[in-house]
Parts: sequence; structure tokens; C-alpha cells
Amino acid sequence: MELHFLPTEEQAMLRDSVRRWAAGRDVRAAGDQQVDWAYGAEQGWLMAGLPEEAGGLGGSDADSAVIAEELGRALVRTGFVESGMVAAQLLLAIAPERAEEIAMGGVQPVLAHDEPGMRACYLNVTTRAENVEGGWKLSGRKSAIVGTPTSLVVSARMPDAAVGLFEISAEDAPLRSYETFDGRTGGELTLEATPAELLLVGKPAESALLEAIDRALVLESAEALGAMEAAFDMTRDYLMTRKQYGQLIGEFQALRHRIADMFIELEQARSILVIGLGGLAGSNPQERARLAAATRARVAQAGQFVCGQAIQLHGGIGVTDEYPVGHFFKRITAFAARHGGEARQVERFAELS
Amino acid sequence: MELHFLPTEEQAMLRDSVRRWAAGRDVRAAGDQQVDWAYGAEQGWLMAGLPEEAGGLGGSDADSAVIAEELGRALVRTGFVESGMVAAQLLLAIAPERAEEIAMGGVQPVLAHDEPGMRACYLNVTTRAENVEGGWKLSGRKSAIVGTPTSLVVSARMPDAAVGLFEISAEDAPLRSYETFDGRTGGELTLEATPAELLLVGKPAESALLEAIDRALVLESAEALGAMEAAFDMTRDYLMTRKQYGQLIGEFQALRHRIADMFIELEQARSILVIGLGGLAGSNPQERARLAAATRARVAQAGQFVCGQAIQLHGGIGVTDEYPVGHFFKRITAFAARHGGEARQVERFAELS
Amino acid sequence: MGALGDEEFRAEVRAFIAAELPSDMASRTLLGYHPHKPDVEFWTAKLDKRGWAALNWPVEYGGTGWSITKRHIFDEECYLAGCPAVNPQAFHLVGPIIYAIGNEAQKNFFLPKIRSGEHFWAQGFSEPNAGSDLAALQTRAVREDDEYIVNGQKIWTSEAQYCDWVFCLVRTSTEGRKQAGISFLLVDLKAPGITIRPIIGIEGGHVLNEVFFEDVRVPVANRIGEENEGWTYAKQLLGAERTFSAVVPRCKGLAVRTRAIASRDGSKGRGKLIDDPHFARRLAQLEIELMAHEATLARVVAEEEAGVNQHSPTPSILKVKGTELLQKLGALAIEALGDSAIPDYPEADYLLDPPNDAPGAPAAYGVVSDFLYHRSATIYGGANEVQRNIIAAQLLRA
Amino acid sequence: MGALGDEEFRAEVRAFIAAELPSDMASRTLLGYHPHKPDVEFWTAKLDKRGWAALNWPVEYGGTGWSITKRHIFDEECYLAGCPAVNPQAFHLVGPIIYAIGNEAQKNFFLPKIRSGEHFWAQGFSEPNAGSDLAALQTRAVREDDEYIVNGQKIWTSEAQYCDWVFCLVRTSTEGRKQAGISFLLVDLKAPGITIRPIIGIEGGHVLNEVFFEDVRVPVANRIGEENEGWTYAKQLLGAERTFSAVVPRCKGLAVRTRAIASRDGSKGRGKLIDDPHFARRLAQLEIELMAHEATLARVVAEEEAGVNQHSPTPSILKVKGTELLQKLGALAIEALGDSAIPDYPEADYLLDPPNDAPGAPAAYGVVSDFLYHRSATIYGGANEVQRNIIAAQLLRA
Repeated sequence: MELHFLPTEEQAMLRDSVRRWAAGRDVRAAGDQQVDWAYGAEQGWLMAGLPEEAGGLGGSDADSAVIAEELGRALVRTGFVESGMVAAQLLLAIAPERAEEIAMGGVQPVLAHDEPGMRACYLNVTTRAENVEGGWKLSGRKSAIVGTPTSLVVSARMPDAAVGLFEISAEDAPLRSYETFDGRTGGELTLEATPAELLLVGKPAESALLEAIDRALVLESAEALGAMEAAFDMTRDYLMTRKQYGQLIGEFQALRHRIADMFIELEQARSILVIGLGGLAGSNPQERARLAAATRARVAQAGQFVCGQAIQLHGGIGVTDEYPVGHFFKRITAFAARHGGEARQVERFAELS
Repeated sequence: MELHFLPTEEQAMLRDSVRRWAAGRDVRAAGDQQVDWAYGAEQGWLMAGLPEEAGGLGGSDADSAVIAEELGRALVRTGFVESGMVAAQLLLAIAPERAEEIAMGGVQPVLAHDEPGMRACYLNVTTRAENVEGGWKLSGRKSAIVGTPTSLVVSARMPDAAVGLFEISAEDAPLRSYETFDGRTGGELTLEATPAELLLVGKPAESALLEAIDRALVLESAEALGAMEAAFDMTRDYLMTRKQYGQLIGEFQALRHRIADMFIELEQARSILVIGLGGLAGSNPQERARLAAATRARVAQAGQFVCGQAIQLHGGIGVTDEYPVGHFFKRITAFAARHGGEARQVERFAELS
Repeated sequence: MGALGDEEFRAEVRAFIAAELPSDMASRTLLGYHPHKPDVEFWTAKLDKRGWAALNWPVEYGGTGWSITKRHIFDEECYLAGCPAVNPQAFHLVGPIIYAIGNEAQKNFFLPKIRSGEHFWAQGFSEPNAGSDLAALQTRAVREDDEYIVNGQKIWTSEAQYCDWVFCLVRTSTEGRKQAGISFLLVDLKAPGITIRPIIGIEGGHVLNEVFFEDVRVPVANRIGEENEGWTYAKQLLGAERTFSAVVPRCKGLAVRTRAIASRDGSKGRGKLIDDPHFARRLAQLEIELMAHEATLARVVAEEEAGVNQHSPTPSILKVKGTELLQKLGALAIEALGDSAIPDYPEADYLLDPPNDAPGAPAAYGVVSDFLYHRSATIYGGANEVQRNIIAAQLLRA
Repeated sequence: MGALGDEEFRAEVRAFIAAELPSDMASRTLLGYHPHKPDVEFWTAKLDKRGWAALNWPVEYGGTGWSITKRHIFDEECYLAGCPAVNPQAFHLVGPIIYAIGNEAQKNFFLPKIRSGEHFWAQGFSEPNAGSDLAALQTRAVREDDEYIVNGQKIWTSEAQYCDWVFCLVRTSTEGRKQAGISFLLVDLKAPGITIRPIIGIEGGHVLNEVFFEDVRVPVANRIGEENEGWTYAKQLLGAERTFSAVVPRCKGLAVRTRAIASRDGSKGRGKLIDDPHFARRLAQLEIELMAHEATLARVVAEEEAGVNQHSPTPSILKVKGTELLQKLGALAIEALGDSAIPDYPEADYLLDPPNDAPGAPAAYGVVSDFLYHRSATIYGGANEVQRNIIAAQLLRA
């Protein structure tokens, strides 16, 4: 497995351009997700990781990770990773003829795979597909959907127990949207014999699905890394500004050691992301899944520590809605809770070892 | 369940007398175990926890715990707890007619129950008892025996699968003694149709055995508490004596917070011991076992942290054989490794909850 | 675990609660949302009628006169049953200062109104530049005849928006050490010149406030004790409430709730999360830690009643350990919820009239909100770093 | 995980080891006991013959000139196969200082003798009152013509008992800051006036020593660089070896060994400990941490080779994380051993001719000893507290 520890020149440029765009944003608010989406599509963020022949920019998941990290730094709420990088890539692999529409942002797909209590037992799909008069109808419940999709890629169990992937357009989908505690848009889908288009079935569907999940695990980790970097930077600055007892709080050794520990964790997260990306670039699905699980677990652990301590070192101001740092903590808390939690990902790592 | 958070006046006196005796000892060396044993017997340490009618001093396990804590403080290597408080009490319960001999220290029994890999699955006894021509012969392997017993109380599986307790005198026992890494005497017993006297069998044997085990879990925890107190005190003194960078190292905030954390852990250990003793004094065997497991686990966790940090705060001198602090760490390391380790005791607590 | 014994008393408390506490109030409280003022008023009045409102006060001031042990049992039963908590600043902080230091007029006027729930109190200590370093406070009180003219700002003032009075530390002198020159004033929150600005917490709730004082006139009669001696009184107050800051009942409630969350069918694949040995043992580990922590509290209580070991830094230990356990348990509860934790569950909607198609799961209501709110637990009341300083100072004094 | 690629090179190293390393030497090393001098001499000579002894040195001084990546692969293979480690003070510390700062005569005399294993070196930095605060050192060197007369004491001198030379920091001036006035001397350990006193470690082994200097005469020709500039050279030396202090191969070896210990039949009741999900996940957790740590090392190596991000406090991070992981893995290995950990397994008996009725279990040989010895890992080479000071200083400089 080849690993890339240093950003390429193109990635450095890409990073700069996303960072410039995000620099003026208020991290406490979601902003206009439609506007963001259109901008990102125009910039090619949705296609950064795709080969040129598929309408992409000829990059890799590592390029997507650079974008995701910067989006996380700015706490962008729009589902670029979930829709643009994960679901769109899945859809494209299945329906390459739709490349242009997808690349232009004309469709904003999202993967509706999780079910309540699935807890990253990813093949434990209980939503059922029935063939009724030549068409497919799905019944079941899908949870933890992120963003405001125009199209849902839904996994379901076929009559023969194989996995199937279906598409339902958002207007036909009984999607119940809600605000998440970290200020994003979430959704649940309650399917009751809901008509759906079959995209792919059997082993190819399962493979495509598992690859999309591993991509989500890793690229969401990149986003989380960005969020924790921002919380870290903010805390470091605060230690060099805030005074108590007549001195900068950054002069207290206990707080100095804490920021050192935060940095150590941040560096571990940064490093394991390289491993996770190496897995995505590799050709062994089990190894990819194992490394994605490790990445997710380690980044979630580091993130909870870094962002939790970022609040702690800020003191009172850190627990207010008005100050940014708590918003990073909420994003990381939600990140850590999803996909079964870090402990479940450690279990997956052990199972796959 | 009644809990006793404050020492009685008698316990305070008992503590003082043991502490005075131990005060001059070199904690780095085992000392003469025969001399210690004779002294302890004379002082009534073996009988502190027994009612007067059984030849004891009319106290309770809480009194034994006070003695054990002080013995731990001085790192006494003699198996007062294992032999004097646990095995002797077990033997007495079975053979009250031997009270005087036992109370005078004339017999130094030890419980040979553990087997390699038993890991605190206490009823997983594989040593077998066979009835040969009217007498009993045992075959199997017993490990983790502490001290230099004159008599071994051995558990074994009867032909009908019930638990039996047997006695073998030390001269007849194929006991292989060795030095433990914390400077005590350990032993293994390899039984090959070794003749043994049957003491008790079936449910009564099982009950007596389980009670002895819970007593061992709790009173050894008291001993460990004493060891960690001594390591803590030594470290606190060192922080107020040793200078680096022109100031007392106890003036560095990071080290101040560390000693605070050590104290917090020490207090948790001290508190849960009261809970464990409450369990021993109670009448519910399952609750007794549950609380003994919790006590063992929590004290082992606290002890490893406290004694590990005691070395760390001492720096170089802490890792030398010549300085006492490392000897406390070794005792706690051995304590934590026994009885299946703390994680196994947490598992037992969960199983029994 | 009934670590404190006295099962008869416990039964009496249970019976009282069962008879008096409305079930909607109980469920509202158990979900862990911030106190709902009408509930607190209702319950304080009920307690007062029974003579159980001021459980930590001496009998002569209308308190129960109970031992600390009994108070702990009472607190625990109330918490687990979901009784609304009485206004803590009034009962645990200013009340004891008024009866210990206040004059007769102050005792006669304020104490009954606290007991009955007529007066809710806020605490005005922290300022923007006086957090951990509280003595650096700058709100000025200048004496003019029989009044002080107060100018300045307080911050992190819990529940000021529905309190009636605030007790403040104010600077009455700039001479000498910064701890000297501080006085302790009782201020009517309806007085002219006071402006309250809400501070919304990361959980989205409104507990905290900024309180601005612009030429607020406070009668000298509302000063507690001597002028410039306020720091001494405040220290007394901050050290007194060992049991309150140990958050034992809250942690126990959360452990029980976490176990329930993890015991739902299908909480892990087709099984239950609680049957995952790794999860079960991590929860058991916290239960053991909680057991040791509770026993520490009980031991401190016993020592306090016996008057021994008074110089041990145990109040700080109880605060550090309790708040850190609370945060660990909260994180485990969220892990147990998994995806169900993600929706934002706004208080009013879900509690009073949850919609039929509500997303998420009722098991999750209030868990994340409570977790987020309690990030502050290791910060307020003397940040845990300050508590560790205190512990070390006591351990390392020559 | 072959995080560093270059599988061809890895195969070449493996083949070399397979051909040259005697199996008894390998098993002795793998058990984790302290280095056995004849083994180290044998293996250093083998490596030197192949040109692989000084892997971190430039080619012109007889080194391999390998990239840091290659060195890391080589180290890892050697460690996992049980090759004895070459004398680290010679190859990693004084060697690079000699070729970077030393004069031609020093290079010509010392470097070949290091490569061949003829000279083993000890490090004479710490003193009883100069530990973390190294610059407080007091061993004096007074110049007399073309010699220095050295008096004083060094402590924690690893392996001095079988070393030939020691490189020392000594005070040659008491003027100015304490960091000024320090010189860097190379001292023959057989010189008259040197006394070596063993310090036995808590694991029972003899690695550490005190070294006393009484009127020891050292030729001025054996001074490295300029007089009073020794602190600068020493800092260079302490910062240089990023990879060495990360202890990645050692941690990997220990993780593998822990898994093997937990996979023994009957290691938990009638089953295997590794099948206990709680144990398995705690080991997996450490494996994941190790993976992230190793990737950090690889990233630092890559950054170093590319000359970017040079001011990041990564050497300290690698030291802190590596040594703490090593201790955590050691504790888990002991937990996996359970009762088998308890016997004291003396080195010679068990390695060379274990008795038939040996107590305990061969799986345990050396595990506890290694664990106890490595309590020092978070202390030596700049205690982890000092490393955190360094990290913070770099992060918080304005």
C-alpha cells in the first residue's frame, strides 16, 4: 500500500482556494446551503476525486479529503462529503451516463442506508424490496440522512435476500427533515411500499455500497480533522490572549501541557487519515474497510478530546452559543455518535484484522 | 448493608501498633518471614477478624483490613493476609477444633485454588479427586500460591463433579517454590495422584471457598491500599525536597496537578475498600462477590496509577532497586496481575450485577 | 446501593414524593432539561408545607436540621424520582450566608421567602475579567449616605432571567490586596439600572445571563456583614457545599438511563448493545467509579459529622471526580444512542406535545442537551484546574 | 503494515538476517532482556562487514547513506527478527557529533572503531543534581597545559560497565548563563581516576551506573569543537534522533507478543483471552494507536526528507507517544499473562538452560522485566514532562 504523507502542489493550491472561500464564513451558522452547493459544484469540489473520463478533475480521494478538511475547518453544514463525494460517486459508478448532471451539481444525491440501531453492522439491512406489477416498492425505515437531497440512493433487501440499491427522487420520498444538534439538516425516511427505481443488485451492489461507506468513514474523518484543527488554533490563540491572575493563561504549565496533549492527538488524527486514504486507494476491500474503521475510530477519539479540551481551556465563554468553539465540539460529538460510535469501529477493526 | 466509614478507637490503636512494629523495616527486603509470622501470631493478627469463641479477638474483617493496610505500607512479604487471614479462617470454619493451633500460628495454611489460566473463573476447577482404596488422591496443577505454607488447602473436582476441599501437609506436597518479581515467595503445585485429606465437599465447600476468595480479594486490596499510601507519601515528600531549575519540583503546576490526581485515586481506593468490607460483613453471597470484585478492580486501577506516577515524579532515582518507590510499584503490579486482572474483575462485577 | 442506611427514612421520602409529585413534572425533570420555573415553584411550596424545603438549614431558621446523611438520602430520592430541584443559589448558597452572617432583619425578611419559593436568587460573582481569578472583580459600589451606588457587570449569572434577587461581590475599596475591599451585597433584580442580557448555551438553552449595573442604588441595610469583608463570606460559601458539587444523584440517574438506552431491542444490529461485552464492561467500569465516588462522599459526610479529617481537600476531590464522571457517563449515553442522538430535540415540542412523526427516539430526549450543558460542569464553581490547584496546595503545604 | 513501501529492500534485509543471525541470539533478544555484550559485538561485526553498521551515517564516514525511510525499514526488520541492537550511544549519539563537529584526527580514530564494534560508548550527561535541568551540571574540567583535569560525578550512565569510552558534558567555565561554560569531552573509561558503580534497576538488571571522576586527565585533543560550546553540540545531538525515540519497532513487537500471549489455549478459563471481546478491543485500540503513531513517524520522516515543516515539535511528540504506548502495551501483556507473570524469571537460568520444573510459563519470560525496565522510558532522554514543555513552547511562541 502506498501512502502519501505530503500534499502535492495541486492539493496545496486546492486547499488554499477552499480556505479563501471559507475564510469569511460565520462558523456558528449554516449559511445558505443552496448557494454553497452551487458554488462547490462550480469549483469542481464534487468531482475532485473522479477521473477525468468520468467528468471529474482527475484527482483522488486524497484531493477530496483536502477539500473536506477545509470544509470542516469552516464548519460548512452543506453535505458536500455525504452528497458530493460519497453518494454522487456511488451513483456515477452505477450510472456513468449521468456524469454531467451530477458533476454540475444538478442532482444532489444522498445515501439512505443507515437504519435505527444498525450501529455500523452495515449488512444488517432490514428494509425490504418487493416486486409489485413489474415495479419495485420499498418498506422500512432509514435514518441519519444528511442534507437536503434531490435524490435518495436507498439500500434494501431483495426478495432473495441479496442487497439491492434503489433510487427514489426526493419529491416522491416520505422524508422527514429535522435540524440536527450540530446545526445541520438531518432526515428519516419511513418507507411504506414506496415506489423506487432499481439501480444495482447482488454482489456488485454490495461492493459499491461498502466502498461508499468506507469513503464516507474516511472523508467525514477528514472533515472532522478540519474542525478539530480550527478548535485547536482558536484555543492556542486564546491561551496567548486571555489573562487571569495577572498573567496569560498560556503561561500556566498545566494548561501548556494540555495544549501539548491536544496537539499530540491532532497529529495522530492527521496521520491516520493518510492511512485511511491509502486504504481507499488500494485494491483490497477488506483492508480498505479495516483501515477506514481505524481512521474513523482514532479521529473520533482525538476529536472528542481536542474539542472537549478546547471548551475547557476557554472556560465560561466556551460553553456559549455565541462563541465559535462549542460549535466545533457539537460537530465532533455528532461525528463521533454516527456510524455506531468509535467503540464499534474499533470492534470492526478487530473483526477485520 | 451497613458501612463503616470511620475507624473505631480499637482499630486506631491496632493501626498504631502495627505501624510502630513496621516502622523500622527496610521495605526493599523481605526480612525473616518466620520471625514475622511468629510475631504476628503473638500479636493476634491472625485472629483479629474472628469472634472470641473461635479463639479470635472478637473483631471483624475491618480489623484485619487495618492490619493488612499497615502491612502493605511496610511491604511486608510474609503471607499474613493469604495465610493468616484467608486460609486460616477458611480452615477454622471447617475445623473449629483446631482453633488454638491456628490462632497461635502453629499451622500456616494457604489456599491452593488458582490454576494456570483460571483467570478468576473461580469455579473452573480442573484438578481431579479420585477415591483410591478409601483414601483421596488429587491430580492437577495449582498456581499462584503465596508464602511458605505448612499446610495446603486444595480445591478439586470430586468424581460427581462437586467441589471438594482437601488438605495436604507441606511436606507431602510437591510444591515448587520460586521468588516472585515483587520479592515474595510463590509456589506451584503439580499433583499427580497425591494423597490428600478431605475437609469438606459439595455446596458447603463451594460456599466456604467463595467466601475465602472474596475475603482474599478485599483484604489483599487493603494491603495494596497501604502500599499505594506509602508510595504517595514518599512522592509528596520528594516534591517538597527535590530541586530542579532552581526551584522545588513541587512548585511546577503540572506536577502539582499530578499529585492531586494521585490523591484523588488514592481516596477512591480508600472509599471502595469500605464498600468491599461492607459486602464481607453482609449476608448476601452474590452481593459480597459483586462488591469484592468492584473493590479489587478499583484498587488495582488506582494502585497502578498512583505507584506508576510515584516512579515518574521521582525521575531516574525511581527506577532503581536501591530506592524504595519501585518496590511499591512491583507489589502493585503483581497485585493487579493476580485474580485475573482488573478487567476480569470488572467483568465479574458486571456478571454479578 | 443504600450506602447510607436509614431505610425507614428513605421509605418516608418515597411515600411523600409518590403522593405529591405530578407525573408530568417528574418526566419533564427526568429528561434532564433545564428547570421549568412553575414546576420549581410548585414543588418548593409543597416541600415548604411539609417543612422539607430548607433541608440543609438549622431548625431555628425553618430548616429540617437533618444530618448530612439524611439530606443525602433525600436528595438522592428526589433526584431519581424526578422532583424539580429547588433554586440552588437560594437554598445552598445565600440562605446559609444570611443565617450565619446576616443580621436579624435580614434573616426575618429573606429566609421565609426563600423557603416558600417566593424569592428566587441568582449569584453575582464572576465578571468578564474575573473568572478563575475571582478576586480580580471590578464592579464598584460607592457609598452615598445609606445607599451604595453600584456600577459594573456580572456574567455567567444562572437563571437571572427569572430570579428576584441577586447576591453580589462588589468592590468597595481598591486599597490593599485584591481580596480585601470586596463587600457582599443583596440586590433586588427589579431595581432601576439593572439590565439582564441572556447568554444562550451551546445546548441551545437559556440558563446564563449577563447582568449590567448602571447606578443601581442598594440600601446599606442589604449588605451582609462588614464592609470589605465579603471575600471571607464568599469563601465560606464556596467551601460549604461538599455534597452538592459531587453530583452523585445526577450521575446515578444518568447511569441508570444509559443502561436503559443500551437495553433497547435492536440497539446493536438485531441485538442489544448492553449484550456487547465491551460496552457492558465500560458501563460497569463507570458504575464502579461512581460507587467509589459515592462512598467517598459518604465517607466525607461521616468525617464531617464526626468532626475528623477537616483539613483534607475533599470538597475539591468530590467536585473534580463528580463532574468528570458526569461527562464520561454523558458521552457513554450518547454512544448508546448512536444515530438517535443526532436530531436536535427542542424542549417544549417534545415534552408537552410530541408530534406523531417525531424523528429520532424518545429514549434520546434531553440526553445530548444535558451532555452539552454539562461541559460547563468542569468549568463553573471553580474550574477543575483550580480545584486541582487547591488540592495540591493542601497536600504540599510544608 | 508496510507503511513505508520499498518491499524489495525489505526482502533483502530479511534475507541477510536469515542468513547471518544465529537463532539463540535472536531468541535471547526477542525475550526483551538487556543486551548481551558478546551478541552485540558479534552482530555489529557482521553488519560492519556488510557495510550496514552505521546506517544513519553519511557514506563518506562509512555509513549506508540510506534515506530515513530505508533506515526505518531496516530497524523494523532487525527488531522483529531479534537482531541485537548496536550500541546506540555510539551510533546514534556520539558518532554523528564526531563526524559533524569533530576534527579529522577524531574522525579517523573514532569512527572506524565504532563501526567495527571495537569501541562501545557511554553517555555522560546527567548528574545527581542535573536531571531534567541538565544545564545545572557541575562536573568540572580544569585545563592544565594540553590536558583537562576532570572531577565530578555522572549518573544514569547506561552500560558504562562494558563501554570503552564515555562522552561527557563538563563545566569549563562558571561565567555567564549556566548553558555557557560547558564543554564536550571524549573520555577513555579505562583512564586512571574513573570509578564505575553499578545501579541496579527495579527489574533487577544492571544497565545504569554512576561514574566518578577523580583527577582524570583528558587530552585537550579529545575535546569536541570549541571550549564552552558543548551545550550547542549536545542540543543538536538530542534533537536529531527522531526515529530512535519513537520506539515503533519495539511497540510493534510487543503488540505481536501480547496477541500471542492472549491466544494461548486456556488463557481464560477454558477458552482464550483473545476471544474475550473486551480484551480484544483494548488490544485493537492500542494497535490503532500504534498505527497512527507509526504513521506520524513516517510522516515526519517524509517531511524531513522533503525539508518541510521543520519547526513542528514532532520529535517530542514521537517520544511522548511512543514511550506511553510502550508502557500501555506492557501493562496489557502482563494482564494477558495473569498469574504467569508473577514468578521472577532470572535471565541466565531461563534463557540458556531452563530447568525442567520451571514455574510459570515460557510465554512470560522477559515480559515483566521489560515492562519494569521501561518505566524509565518516560523519564530518560528528557522526561515526558520536559517534552511537553518543549511542545508547548513551540506551539505558544508568539
